[in-house]
Amino acid sequence: MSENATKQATRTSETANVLADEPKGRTGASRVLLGRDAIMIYILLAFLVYASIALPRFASPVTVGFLLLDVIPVLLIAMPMTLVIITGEIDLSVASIAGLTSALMGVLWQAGLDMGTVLVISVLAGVVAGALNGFLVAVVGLPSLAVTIGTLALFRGLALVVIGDNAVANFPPALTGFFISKLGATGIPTVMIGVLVVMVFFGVLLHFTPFGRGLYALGYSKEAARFVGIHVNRSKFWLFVATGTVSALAGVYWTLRYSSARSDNASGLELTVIAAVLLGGVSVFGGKGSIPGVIAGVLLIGSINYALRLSRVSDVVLIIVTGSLLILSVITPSVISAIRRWNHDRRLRRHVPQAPASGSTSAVHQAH
Amino acid sequence: MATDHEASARTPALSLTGAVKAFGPVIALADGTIEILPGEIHALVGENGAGKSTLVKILAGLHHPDAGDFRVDGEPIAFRSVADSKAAGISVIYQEPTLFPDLTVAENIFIGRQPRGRSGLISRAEMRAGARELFSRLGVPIDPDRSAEGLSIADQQIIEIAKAISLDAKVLVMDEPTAALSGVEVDRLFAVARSLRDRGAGILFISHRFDEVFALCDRITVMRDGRYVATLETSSVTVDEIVREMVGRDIDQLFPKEPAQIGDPVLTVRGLSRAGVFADIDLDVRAGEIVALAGLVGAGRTEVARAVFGIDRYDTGTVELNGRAYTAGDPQAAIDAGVGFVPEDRRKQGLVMDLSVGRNATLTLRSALARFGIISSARERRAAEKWTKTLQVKTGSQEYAVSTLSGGNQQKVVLAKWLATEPRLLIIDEPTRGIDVGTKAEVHRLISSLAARGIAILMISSELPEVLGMADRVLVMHEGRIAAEIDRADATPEAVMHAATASMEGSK
Amino acid sequence: MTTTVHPTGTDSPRPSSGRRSPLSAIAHLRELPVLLALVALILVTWLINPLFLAPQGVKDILLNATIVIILAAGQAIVIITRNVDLSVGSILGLVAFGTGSLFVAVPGIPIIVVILAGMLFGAVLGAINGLLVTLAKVPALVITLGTLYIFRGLNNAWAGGTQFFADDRPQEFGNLSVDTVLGFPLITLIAIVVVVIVAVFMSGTRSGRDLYAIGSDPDAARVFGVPVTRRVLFAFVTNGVLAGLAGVLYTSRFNSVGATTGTGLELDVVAAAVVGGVAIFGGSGSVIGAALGALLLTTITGALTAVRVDKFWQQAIVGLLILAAIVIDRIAAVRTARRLRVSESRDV
Amino acid sequence: ATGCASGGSTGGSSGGGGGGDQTITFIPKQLNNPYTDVVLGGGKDGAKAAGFSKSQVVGPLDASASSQVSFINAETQAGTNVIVIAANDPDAVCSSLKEARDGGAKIVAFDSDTNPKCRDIFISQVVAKDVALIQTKLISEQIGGSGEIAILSATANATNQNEWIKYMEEDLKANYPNIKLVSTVYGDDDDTKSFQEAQGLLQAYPDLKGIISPTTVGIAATARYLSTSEYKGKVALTGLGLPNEMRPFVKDGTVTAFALWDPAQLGYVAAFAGKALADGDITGKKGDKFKAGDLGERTVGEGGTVIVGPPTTFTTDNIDDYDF
Ligand SMILES: Nc1ncnc2c1ncn2[C@@H]1O[C@H](COP(=O)(O)OP(=O)(O)OP(=O)(O)O)[C@@H](O)[C@H]1O
Ligand SMILES: Nc1ncnc2c1ncn2[C@@H]1O[C@H](COP(=O)(O)OP(=O)(O)OP(=O)(O)O)[C@@H](O)[C@H]1O
Ligand SMILES: [Mg+2]
Ligand SMILES: [Mg+2]
Repeated sequence: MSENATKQATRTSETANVLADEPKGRTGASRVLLGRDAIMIYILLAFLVYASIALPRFASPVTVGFLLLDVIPVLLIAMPMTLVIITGEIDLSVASIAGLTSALMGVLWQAGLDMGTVLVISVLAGVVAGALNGFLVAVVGLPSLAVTIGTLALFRGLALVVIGDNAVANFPPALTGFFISKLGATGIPTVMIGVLVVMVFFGVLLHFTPFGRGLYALGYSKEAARFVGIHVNRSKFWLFVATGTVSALAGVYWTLRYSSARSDNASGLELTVIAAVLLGGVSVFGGKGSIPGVIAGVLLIGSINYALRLSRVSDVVLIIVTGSLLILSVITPSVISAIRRWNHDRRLRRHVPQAPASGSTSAVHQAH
Repeated sequence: MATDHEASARTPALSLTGAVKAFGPVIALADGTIEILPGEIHALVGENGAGKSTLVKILAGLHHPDAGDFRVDGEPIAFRSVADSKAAGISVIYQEPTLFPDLTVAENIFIGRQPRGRSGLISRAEMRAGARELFSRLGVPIDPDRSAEGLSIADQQIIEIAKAISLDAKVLVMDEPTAALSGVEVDRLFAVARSLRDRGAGILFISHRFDEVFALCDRITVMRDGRYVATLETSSVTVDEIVREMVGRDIDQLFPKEPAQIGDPVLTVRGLSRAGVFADIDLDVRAGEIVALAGLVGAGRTEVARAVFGIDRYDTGTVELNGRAYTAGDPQAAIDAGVGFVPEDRRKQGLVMDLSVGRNATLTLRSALARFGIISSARERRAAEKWTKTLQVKTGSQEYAVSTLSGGNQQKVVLAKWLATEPRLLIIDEPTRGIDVGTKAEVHRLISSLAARGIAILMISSELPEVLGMADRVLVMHEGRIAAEIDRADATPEAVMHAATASMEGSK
Repeated sequence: MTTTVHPTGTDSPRPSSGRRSPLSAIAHLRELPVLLALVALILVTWLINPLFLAPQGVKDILLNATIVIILAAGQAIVIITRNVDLSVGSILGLVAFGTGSLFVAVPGIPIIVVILAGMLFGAVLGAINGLLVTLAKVPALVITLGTLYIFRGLNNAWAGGTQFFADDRPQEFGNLSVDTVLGFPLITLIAIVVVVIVAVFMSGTRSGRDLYAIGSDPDAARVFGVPVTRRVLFAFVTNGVLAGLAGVLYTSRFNSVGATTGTGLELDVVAAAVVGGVAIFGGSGSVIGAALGALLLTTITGALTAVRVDKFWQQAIVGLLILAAIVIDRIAAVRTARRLRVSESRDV
Repeated sequence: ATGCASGGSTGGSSGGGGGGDQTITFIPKQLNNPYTDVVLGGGKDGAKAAGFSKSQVVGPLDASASSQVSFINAETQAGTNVIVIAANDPDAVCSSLKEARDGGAKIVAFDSDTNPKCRDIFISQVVAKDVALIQTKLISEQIGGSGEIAILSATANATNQNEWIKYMEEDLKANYPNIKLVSTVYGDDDDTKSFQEAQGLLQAYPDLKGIISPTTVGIAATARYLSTSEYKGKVALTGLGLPNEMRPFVKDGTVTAFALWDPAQLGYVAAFAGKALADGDITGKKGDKFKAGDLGERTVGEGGTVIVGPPTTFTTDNIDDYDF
């Protein structure tokens, strides 16, 4: 059924593309410098400059430290989430996985296991959770949105089952101390090294590997991707495992930074992450997006957040700003392309009339 | 016009003159001209890509022509939407069925105008009855209460037909309604069409099958490369005349087939079957040989190709390349074995339309371009340039989205993508579907030069001239089986057509 | 909705994902699993704890479900058109606080006026979503995620620390969620009426069926001449109206309304619809099903408490329930699809 | 390291300045909570009276454990001299409070204590034991000294509630042998959740005679449920509530008596304690004395705790005399 019932669909939508992409796309340098994520980075820089001027204390290593400590969980999860959304899927269960990990750490540590084992088991839990999502989406073929709404409830529920109402706080001070320690005078948290590794890993994976090339292709068109031998389902499965794993790492960070393991840790974080990723220029349609853009998106929300805290503006404003940015970031492109299309049509109308003229040659054919 | 006296006699129910429609770079329709009289069945014929469907979509109010004169009952008219066209009494059967998989068959027929009971609410009973009545007129046993999901393409067509005739419109437009229908179903359809004509409706009938056209239609309008060619009285023309009008050029000079010496078999398929789609397919393609797989739309050719390339699984049979079998159902395995596949739907399967030309051209090389798992953009660019140059793809830059290219150049990018893998076997499904005539010749030249380089080529095509011009051997498929094997020497249009339509005993 | 998950909805092995099974006979049974699950749940709970079905117990079940039922019904309409509205929680919050302020601002204002005002307010908020989605042609997931934040922010800005309490409102308004007719609390009756009306609209009117067509294949709908934009906008507005109503009724039932009222409801509501058999990719499912899904999800929490199941298990069980629902749906779809490929195929 | 350095300089400078340019910031468990608003009202007055140049309130919109941390950080960087905090989680805020102190800020915990090693002083509404005892006493009176009761608390990690609950359990064991505490549930200081928890209790425990809710949100929600259900007047309810919120329920007989201290005084004293710390008059060790405006002199007791005053019991007779 699909093929035929939708041929029409593709045609019409392709028409849209053909027209939208007129006049022809940009090339090399300008493409990079004017690309969606480049713009995101400019906005970030602009904001940082503005904040440093407007807020006396903003430009200082202390800001760097506190700001980064706050955004690290989002930054971490946003990396694999970017890849997932680029393939046209979504994972809403990330925050719950982080919560589950945190809860596990609590009870295991309470039970007297040594920290090494605790960490390993907790992260493994994340891997398994991700694999469950991956299995249901890639193998069983269920819509990821529905699946991860389910596992969002499930994993958070398991967190409650594991640790209940208790909170575990007696983690080794050395360790918790390390998680908020800074790199000398820079004010950059030591853990950023680890975060950086994750960012580079996913950045390279997406932008410089055959796998990454495949992701973009299948994000735009699963069918076309299949026709060049890309293993669509296998790729998706591993991406969900990745989000699970990284969410677990975020959970570990959360637990040790706040030295408090609770079932409700990181709750509601999923929407923050997705908002940041979309703001970073990733298209929910799949296919479009880049790691640098997303990093800029995360940092932008983070800095606005922190700037508002510094100037003691209520979170209310932050919420409204986040929402508006999100909507603007998605409607601006479609508004622009609408204008483009309109212009293109006008140009076309202007230069077609000569076509029928040549059409009159059909008279000749009629002759014989 | 050949039919002026008639035309003046009755005002046409519908007339379109000099309609123009362009999609970005592609001019789909340069001079769309058609005139349908009340109470006539009017055929519209032309090669693939001639612009028939585009013209239909203009009549349907789906496309707005960039220029041209459009009249209904002699009154100038401009449709803003499909609704307008419906209101004007035009009902259309599109070439590709547009059904709602989640709705029941009955509802698909009556959507938007469901019969309402006293309560003012939709009366399912009446709807069911209506559908039943229509199906009995068409003589098909389809359960009106089943959902449209998973209907065979033939049944989808029938429902489209039922939908269209139930409107009993002034003008009924049918774009290749018979493409997927069996003989019996076609006869029923014709009966219905005639009765509608006798009740004064005008009917536009599009088909690639001349026997049907001559059996059913009063007048024939021929189109070529988006232009009106001529309108002729069926009674006063022969198939050959029509074909000449359609093709409008001497076949041999258009397809310069280079001689290539034929080597050992590259692809060997034995007893390949897939329940419900094709059965017992045996075929060989030798190095340097071009084998054409001909047949009507829906004959199962694409499905065979998909199975060989591993897009679909097959139930039984063997597929070997140079005597070695490769994993079924895994395109990557096929590619590694040396198979390339240019699919029939360029926009959906052949290319990732939103990706750049360069990326598309190197998509098959992903791992080949990587060193230690990392792709070097430099090598990627070089590879892209090399192959797009070899095929003379006309594009401003490697960075342009491939969707901005013309159909022909898009097709070249697809070919480039596969040549880059240096395949031993290249399967090409509908190589020139919807490609403007200039580029067509280029593509054909390319294909035969590939063969000359010793690549084995399996070409699926619905265009007879193409098949006859290119192929060393023609395999004709009918209803999922290979109906005939014809050598280049004795491959005539008649021979192929008859085998394809099984209209001659012995062909099956 | 798909659009948010698949580029054009044309690629991918999506045809059967969460789809209604081809035989409409089965389609009619679509709500059956939920219904059975519900009945079983109630029976078992009742056997263990008879109090569960005591008048007060029933009343509590219904009251708990009422708000979510209304929201789920609205959400179903939107999802059926292949969209989604994540901002319902925030809409409910705004309307609830609005209701509270209205009673304080205009003492002695007739309750019906308040209800209508609430629905109107909801309609406006819904229209904002609808317009953004249809005009900018942007996936509803993103838009409504944005408005989820914005509406909540406005709610906080408006309410600040202010909260309105039950006794700021006329007794008889509060009584809507206290007085019962035949054991049914008034607000529940309102909910039932609303659900029935919407259900009839969706199944019995042409524009209702159009919504299914749109969700089933938006492009085909366009080709066929269905007024897609208008219908989708309508779906969002209706959802807004229902969310508004839910907001008013919330105010009637609970003690305080303030800045955070209704936070985090959205996913529960979507979950309820999905459990009720509404395909997340649109085109199939029913309002009744969604309502049953809501009833099931809210009842299960109550039931588990009533039988003293460790309350920590409750959320996990809800999660499993959601997964079960979509898996069952999928299995049915696949089975019929396979059967069809063979039975429908020409004899070759 | 630098974080502390820079913060230190700012903190130092303003600290050196003595009175004049000192700033104080209140970080409640959660904004937009009526009880909190009363407390903060008192705090503002106290801050002015104590002579702070600037006083402000910042805080999360949700009462989750970690949400307070980034506010503390921002205050640290802003060089605030005194941070007054009601901790959502005694440990989650600890590390950031430590940084704040390294930065020169003084930390006053109030309402809900943090881990003692992370703050200079804790202003407690009342002696924890007294709060517990008065509630057990009230419930016992209301249910006639015997039967099943349950507790509906705030968040599971709220330091103050947990401490009271501990004392209540001890007291029940010791002095009310016939009263059985069957369950403790948590409404997370969320109206809806508390409401449904109350409902769950009554369903799960048919013989329940009474409920203690040592949190203003919880008791109000429970009262709302009882007053709208058949249990009205049958199941006793007491705990800690705001007179203004509870008035209707006392009038309609759902609740006969409940207790609370004057929340405003809590904030008021906290502000003065902060001032005394910032000026270096006290260090928060046992025995330190400071003047809390019109509330007179206060003495720091065990574990750096300051007691505000005895709780009041509200009944139909006296409830109208109070407005908070
Ligand atoms: N939506 C579109 N965007 C771009 N080009 C298009 C579009 N639709 C059709 N075309 C082009 O217009 C030309 C005519 O297409 P059309 O479908 O009308 O041919 P046809 O005569 O119907 O062919 P067939 O016999 O195969 O149906 C082809 O080159 C096709 O590629
Ligand atoms: N999308 C589809 N849904 C259902 N049946 C299909 C679909 N596509 C093809 N079929 C069936 O499979 C058989 C083969 O179709 P296919 O398109 O492969 O034929 P074909 O000879 O390749 O036609 P074409 O000329 O379009 O290439 C036909 O009987 C058709 O009914
Ligand atoms: Mg056509
Ligand atoms: Mg084909």
